[in-house]
Amino acid sequence: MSLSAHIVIQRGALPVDVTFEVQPGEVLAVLGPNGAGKSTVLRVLAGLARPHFGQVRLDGTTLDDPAAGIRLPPHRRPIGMVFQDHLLFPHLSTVDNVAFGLRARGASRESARAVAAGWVARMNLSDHSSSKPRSLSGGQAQRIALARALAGDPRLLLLDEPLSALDARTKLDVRADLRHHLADYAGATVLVTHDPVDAMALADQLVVVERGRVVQVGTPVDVSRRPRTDYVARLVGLSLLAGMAQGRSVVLDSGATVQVAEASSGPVFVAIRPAAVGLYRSRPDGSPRNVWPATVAGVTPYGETLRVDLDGQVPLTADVTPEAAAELDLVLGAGVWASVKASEVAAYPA
Amino acid sequence: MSLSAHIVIQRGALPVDVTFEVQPGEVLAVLGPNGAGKSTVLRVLAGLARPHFGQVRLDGTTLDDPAAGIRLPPHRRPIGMVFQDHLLFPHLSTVDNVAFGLRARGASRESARAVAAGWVARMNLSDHSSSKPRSLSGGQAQRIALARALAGDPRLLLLDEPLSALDARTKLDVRADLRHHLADYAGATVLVTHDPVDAMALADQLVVVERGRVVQVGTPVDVSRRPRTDYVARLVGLSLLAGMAQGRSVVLDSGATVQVAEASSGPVFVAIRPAAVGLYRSRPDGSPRNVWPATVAGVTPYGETLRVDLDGQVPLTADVTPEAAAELDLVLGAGVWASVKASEVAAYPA
Amino acid sequence: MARRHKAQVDGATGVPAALLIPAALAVVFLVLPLIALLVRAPWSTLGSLLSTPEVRDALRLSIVSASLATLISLVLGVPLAWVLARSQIRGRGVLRALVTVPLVLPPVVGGVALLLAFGRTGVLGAPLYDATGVSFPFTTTAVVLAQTFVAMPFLVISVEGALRAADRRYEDAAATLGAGRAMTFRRVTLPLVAPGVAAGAVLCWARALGEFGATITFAGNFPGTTRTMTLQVYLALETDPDAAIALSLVLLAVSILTLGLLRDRWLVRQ
Amino acid sequence: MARRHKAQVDGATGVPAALLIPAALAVVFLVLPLIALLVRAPWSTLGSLLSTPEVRDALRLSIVSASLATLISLVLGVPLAWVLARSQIRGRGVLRALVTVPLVLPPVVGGVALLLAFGRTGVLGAPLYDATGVSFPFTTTAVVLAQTFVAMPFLVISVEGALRAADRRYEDAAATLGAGRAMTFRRVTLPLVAPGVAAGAVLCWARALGEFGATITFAGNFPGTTRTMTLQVYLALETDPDAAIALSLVLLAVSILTLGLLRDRWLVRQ
Amino acid sequence: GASGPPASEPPGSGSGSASAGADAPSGTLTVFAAASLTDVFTGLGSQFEAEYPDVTVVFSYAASSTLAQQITQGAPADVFASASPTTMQPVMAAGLNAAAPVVFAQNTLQIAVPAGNPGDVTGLADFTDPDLTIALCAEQVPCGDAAVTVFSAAGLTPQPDTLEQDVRAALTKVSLGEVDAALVYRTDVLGSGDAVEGIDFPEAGEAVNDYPMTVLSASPNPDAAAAWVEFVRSPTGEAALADAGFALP
Ligand SMILES: Nc1ncnc2c1ncn2[C@@H]1O[C@H](COP(=O)(O)OP(=O)(O)OP(=O)(O)O)[C@@H](O)[C@H]1O
Ligand SMILES: Nc1ncnc2c1ncn2[C@@H]1O[C@H](COP(=O)(O)OP(=O)(O)OP(=O)(O)O)[C@@H](O)[C@H]1O
Ligand SMILES: [Mg+2]
Ligand SMILES: [Mg+2]
Repeated sequence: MSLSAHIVIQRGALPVDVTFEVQPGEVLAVLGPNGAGKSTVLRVLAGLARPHFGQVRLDGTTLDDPAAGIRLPPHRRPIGMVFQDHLLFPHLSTVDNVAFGLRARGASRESARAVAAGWVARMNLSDHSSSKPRSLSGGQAQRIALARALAGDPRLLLLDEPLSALDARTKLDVRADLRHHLADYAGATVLVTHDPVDAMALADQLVVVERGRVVQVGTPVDVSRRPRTDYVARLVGLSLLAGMAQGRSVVLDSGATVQVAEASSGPVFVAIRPAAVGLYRSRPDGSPRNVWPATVAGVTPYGETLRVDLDGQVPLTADVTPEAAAELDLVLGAGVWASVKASEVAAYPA
Repeated sequence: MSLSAHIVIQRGALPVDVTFEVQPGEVLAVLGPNGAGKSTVLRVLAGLARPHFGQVRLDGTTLDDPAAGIRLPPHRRPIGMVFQDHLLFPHLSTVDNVAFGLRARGASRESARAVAAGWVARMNLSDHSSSKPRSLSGGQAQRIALARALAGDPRLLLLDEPLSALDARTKLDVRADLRHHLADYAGATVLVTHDPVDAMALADQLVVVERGRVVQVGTPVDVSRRPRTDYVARLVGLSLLAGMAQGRSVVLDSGATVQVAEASSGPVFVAIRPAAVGLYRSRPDGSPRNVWPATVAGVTPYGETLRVDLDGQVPLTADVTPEAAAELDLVLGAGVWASVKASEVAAYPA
Repeated sequence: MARRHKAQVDGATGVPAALLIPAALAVVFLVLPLIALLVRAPWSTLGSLLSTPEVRDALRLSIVSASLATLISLVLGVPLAWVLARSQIRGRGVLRALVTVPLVLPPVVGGVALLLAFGRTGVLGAPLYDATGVSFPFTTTAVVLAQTFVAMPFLVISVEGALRAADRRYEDAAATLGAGRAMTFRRVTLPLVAPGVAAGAVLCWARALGEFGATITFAGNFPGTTRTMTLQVYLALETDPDAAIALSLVLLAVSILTLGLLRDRWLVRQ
Repeated sequence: MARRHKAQVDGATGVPAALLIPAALAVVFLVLPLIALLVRAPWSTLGSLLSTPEVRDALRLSIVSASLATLISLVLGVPLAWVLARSQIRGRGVLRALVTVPLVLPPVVGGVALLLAFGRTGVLGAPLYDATGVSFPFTTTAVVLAQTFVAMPFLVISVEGALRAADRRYEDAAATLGAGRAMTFRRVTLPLVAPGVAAGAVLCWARALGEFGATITFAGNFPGTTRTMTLQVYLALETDPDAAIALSLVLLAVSILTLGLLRDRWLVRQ
Repeated sequence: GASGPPASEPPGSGSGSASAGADAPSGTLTVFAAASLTDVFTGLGSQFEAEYPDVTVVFSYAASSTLAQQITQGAPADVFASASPTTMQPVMAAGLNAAAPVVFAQNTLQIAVPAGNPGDVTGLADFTDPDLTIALCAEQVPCGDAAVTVFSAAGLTPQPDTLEQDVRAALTKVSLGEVDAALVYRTDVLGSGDAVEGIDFPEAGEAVNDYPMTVLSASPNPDAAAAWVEFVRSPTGEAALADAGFALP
């Protein structure tokens, strides 16, 4: 039940060209900024958009191969899909929405209903099983959309931000449930998400797509530890710098030098955790080997700490406590000194 | 420009009855689980749903007062609203969508277009300004919806999860931009969100709604430090326990006793951070004064740690490193000992 | 203050003048002639008119044939509307234009065309007659055919409009759930455009009920088998215009009753 | 393998048989009579027929009056459809039933009703005539009125259907942006239901173009002022049936051309 | 008539040339005429205009019943020429006729069969053959009324398959071969060309249909109206009517 896809398609002004593989039972998360082409990729996998070039194979069966004139229509694909805007059928009740796929695949009305009712119960919406989608809240609708896609026991599951409208509590439950289901699930899953936590929790493999191209592939831990683009770095909460390593120092494009923990050479990326960055009003004298001047470009509360964006030769993000921020007088444009211990700085080949 | 609202309305089987005030320039965040009635409250404020009872006043003007037969129609209300599913007009281009409100409020075609183009640029979507909404990605659509609501310079801004479809990077930018705009903004804002980070970043005041009722009100810091319901506790990542305080110990309803840092008496809530909970295979002998047996009810990756749900007389959540988890063999149903230092346990009156 | 708001409220829950005035004009224009008819109608003779078996037969025939014509139009016309709105078939433009033909053809000429096609000596009718001895003209079947020919385009065009206005993404969703085009059509598309289909069916039924020229030309005019209520009205016009008005009012009353009942049922779902 | 898929692909991009077969039947049924007419038509005389000023006048009158009737129907009928679909006005059910009246009324009776209402001795016509000396019947205005009376309901019913099927939440969104009902109607609702309005306008225009009974009764049959192409066909039927067929085909050709051009323009937006 | 060019010179008739008078008619003359008179009257109209150059004749052709409706609703017509006394009745009942209607033409029935007479119809008796497809006019219209009269005179009970609302509908079916025979007016058979053959039968004389014409009391142009009635009854008019197959009273 492995999926291999090479998809080339033009969407408006955006050329999309991505390649990936998903092994049986594996979950692939597709991350990327808005408009990167994530939903487009899912639509191609579902058969709803025609690729211009490439090949999609599931389980040895070719789903798409424009060059050979092959295209399996959507309803013949053994898939389940959750759409970004749910698209629950407005004229069917909740339980009939869930039963739809079962009926379409040949189940009798009674058995489809029974299975669907089970799914609705699993989503904690039995009270709403005979309501129309119009009277569901946003999150309720998304849970039903998820149930509808899962109920058909698909071999390829396509999820377009399945958890984004869920409240924090339900999200935990549905995420755990989804994880549970995905663990038992023999098929391949492609999950589009914005939430790195979702990706970490659910995915075995990550593909980062930007402007229609794959910019990074790897396990969630790999990607989160060693981001290769600014977008990914922000996503996982790191500052990313690019430079040339010479032993244990890295010269950035801006000319500044960063001392790192381990020696290497050639082009590298340097990743720094915001919590590891210390801020001072005057140049500190101490053990940290990396000390740079910077100006405050933005301050945003982040949980109980404040996240400070810094401009300068070494653009960084720092996390500070509200008390420290008050003491440092971190207004926009204020000048500060930033310091990071060399042992906190990871460098890896670019 | 203060808003005071008392809203009573029946939605399907859900009776909604909430009261709140928002001062001029203040941002009120409404948090709550799916189906709690959050969107319903916004619809009443917008004049799209009729309350059965209560009163809504903005700036000394009564918007709704069913008892007095008063109801200002939506288009006469000085509001801007972002809908949960955007509702961009499919037949208008991006820039015309944004210009719509300006035109409706009397601006000439040219000036409305010019202002709208500015807003589209601010959302980094100038490339898409003449596309139809159909060809926007989910996140792009949401940004345009936000621009459309803000462009009219409303006195009351109603935001129904305005950031939920944005990617992590854009979210930061839009959130910062929104924060910036809200800071300059003299009117009242009501923001519905699921994301505690959004609430923390943007709101001056929080209202937690569950099953149609207000269950907690306060500043974001207040609410996140002293949650009063399980939902809020989960939202801010705490375990919540209810009991009777006698000096420095609290007797839970289950009979277990929790030692706390400060003495009090009477009914209290006890909040425990997951990171403060230590797990052991056998009963630990040491300084922590709180030690309870528990069984593992669930394990979910959470960032780079694992979040462990525990059942037992004292239901808790613990954060552990993956290494620790492997060592402890934290499979479902495994028995462990949990310990928490009394100094890490906060108790406050229920 | 409260008073000012009160006024605004009323203004808004009502209908804006820009719409109300033309709407009211439309109603007056459509209803005034009816009122004039009602005033003029020979109410006293209505009872005796209705009790003639001839009139009762004609009324029954009208309703049965118009309903059958609507049924056939639904069965054949809704798929045709779908093909026009959704398929990528070449020559859809030509097809759509051809479908509108019976709308424009003077009904009597439409009847002639039907005779030329399905009559005893018609293109299709002649071989049929030679082979089986069956011929359509002068039968109730011919009435239904004539009405279908004239009325089906109304259904097709309005259903096509509804299909085009419908959100096609629901059909995508159905496809990912394993529903083929036919099932998607039946269980998703059709329910979504139900109001449009209902509107089309109403138009179709009403047009069939009022049909005269094609019916008399293709089906003839024989009491009991082909004389519909409209034909009865036209005959009455020759000798007793007041009776004709009375008969028309009967036709009207029946159709308003039928439509009123049906439409309420259909529209409640919405 | 590839072959099997190829076949499936074709099956899916095409039209499912369950829809294709009835659609094809519908097309055959609607088109066959037309073909029979075309075969039978006296092609050789077509040129000379078309060159008579009488026929050219009639054609011009038909097109102008049907277009005016459609315009009036749009201006008055779309607001009426909105009131029927959206407003909370009491008695909407009755109103809707009344609107369908001209659909069912035999057209000649419709013409009589128009005479009774707007004729020189009519309910509204008499006072108007007494006051201003203006009377409608037997003028080109009467042609337009008769066609509007008969054709407007088609527009109203299809637009109402489209309005009911449209997503009303866009109207909510417009309201929160400060748009009153009238502006919301003009800038949001109307564009959203444009395909439905287009379909309704097509039906309305076609029905007006083919209108005969009400026109001849209310407007008379005067060359140049009230003799439309359908009336010309009617007269030709009395004297030269072949010429009547030829004239009908001319009418058809013109209408197909017009509709083809217009609809493509309208539908492209969609 | 069939002879001579359309009268540029007035026919020297006994009825006297109205153009001689000082009060020669002028203006517009509106004639409401039964649709079956279309050809004859249109031709006569041009001749009339030639004789009275100041007069413009406008015809409105429709079913006689429709015309009667219009007249009773105040239509501004000068002359009404109807296809039957029945349809003249409502106008007379409303007192809208200026003088007693005059019968200016008559029509008798003829059997119409498709070209080649596939049903081998020879006379009225064939109308009782149930195997033949037969069209008659409905009793409510003049040709149907006349048919009833001839059948009862012949002592026959016809077996019609359809009772047409007007002659035209019956003739269409004959010319397309849908019916084997129909009973229609001889003028209609004459006007139908080669597709229809006419068969005379002896009982036809039993039912003669009169075409009455009258000047209307509300006539805006009574002089011209009177002149028109005269003209139709003049030898020129009678010749044209006879050419079209009408009998003269
Ligand atoms: N039907 C279409 N026609 C033209 N352009 C389109 C169409 N659909 C999408 N696009 C464009 O293609 C690009 C990719 O869109 P897509 O929906 O795949 O993005 P996405 O990665 O899913 O974004 P998001 O996270 O915001 O949902 C966008 O720039 C969008 O504007
Ligand atoms: N039109 C309606 N008719 C009947 N019930 C409705 C209607 N709209 C919403 N409801 C019900 O009212 C409740 C509140 O819905 P609402 O949309 O306000 O929730 P919410 O708090 O916004 O949820 P979410 O976070 O999922 O968007 C839900 O239980 C929902 O099922
Ligand atoms: Mg997307
Ligand atoms: Mg909501």
